[in-house]
Amino acid sequence: EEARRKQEHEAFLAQFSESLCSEISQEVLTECIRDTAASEIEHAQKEKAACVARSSEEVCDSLVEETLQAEISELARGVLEVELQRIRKFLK
Amino acid sequence: MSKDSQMRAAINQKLIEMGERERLKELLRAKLIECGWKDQLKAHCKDVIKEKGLEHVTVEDLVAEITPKGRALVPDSVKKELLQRIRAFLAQHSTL
Amino acid sequence: MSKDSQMRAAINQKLIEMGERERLKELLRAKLIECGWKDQLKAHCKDVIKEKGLEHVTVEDLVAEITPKGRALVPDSVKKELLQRIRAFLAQHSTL
Repeated sequence: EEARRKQEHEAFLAQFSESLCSEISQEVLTECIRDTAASEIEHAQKEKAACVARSSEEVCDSLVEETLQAEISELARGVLEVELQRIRKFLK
Repeated sequence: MSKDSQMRAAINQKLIEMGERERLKELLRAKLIECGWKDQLKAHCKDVIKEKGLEHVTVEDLVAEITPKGRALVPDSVKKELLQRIRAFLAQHSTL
Repeated sequence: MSKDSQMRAAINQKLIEMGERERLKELLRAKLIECGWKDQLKAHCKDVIKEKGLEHVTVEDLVAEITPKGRALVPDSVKKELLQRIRAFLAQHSTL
């Protein structure tokens, strides 16, 4: 009787250990998977926002540069033209 | 309540009271980092986000997508170690 | 193509498609007049011509000579306003 009870107890412990192990694993995995997914999405969002910010600044700089080059050329040409006309008029 | 479920409830209570349940979870978390599981999962997340496009993925989508791989990637040695520790605790704290 | 250059191309395309790039350039031109940039640069042109002598100055020389000052004279507030407008545009049309 004693031996049978002991055997039953061993079987119970083995089965209970297994179910406890899978219960704890399930809890930890669910939590870790969710945390990882959430933090990876957050990380990707931050990375994208930084990329948009950097790229916007670069686009802005190139737009300013493009406009300045056109304006400066036009201005230089205009001033030179006026000065030339002034000299021509003076010479006449 | 059967004898088995009484014993189960008693052990569960002891596990919680003695802080062992939390320690077991902590052990598993640490092992998952140590064995590279977390890094692999992170890399898988990145692949899924890249493939689907960030604007088309919610946390729930991502969880659903990575869970099967997440479960499959847990090394047997980690599961074994956890089981070993549970068995040791039960052997110490369960009486016939 | 890097992520940043892809993003730059996408932003530029969106700005062009919606006619916003031209509007931004127009805004910048107006601001340059409003803040006195054009008058200051014109005066600088005249100084350079005077200094070098009209017969020794080509358009290219003049452009090369006044460009650094032209860049430096753009007020930060104007660049800031432009960037702000790009950001607002992207926030409104965020399909990037």
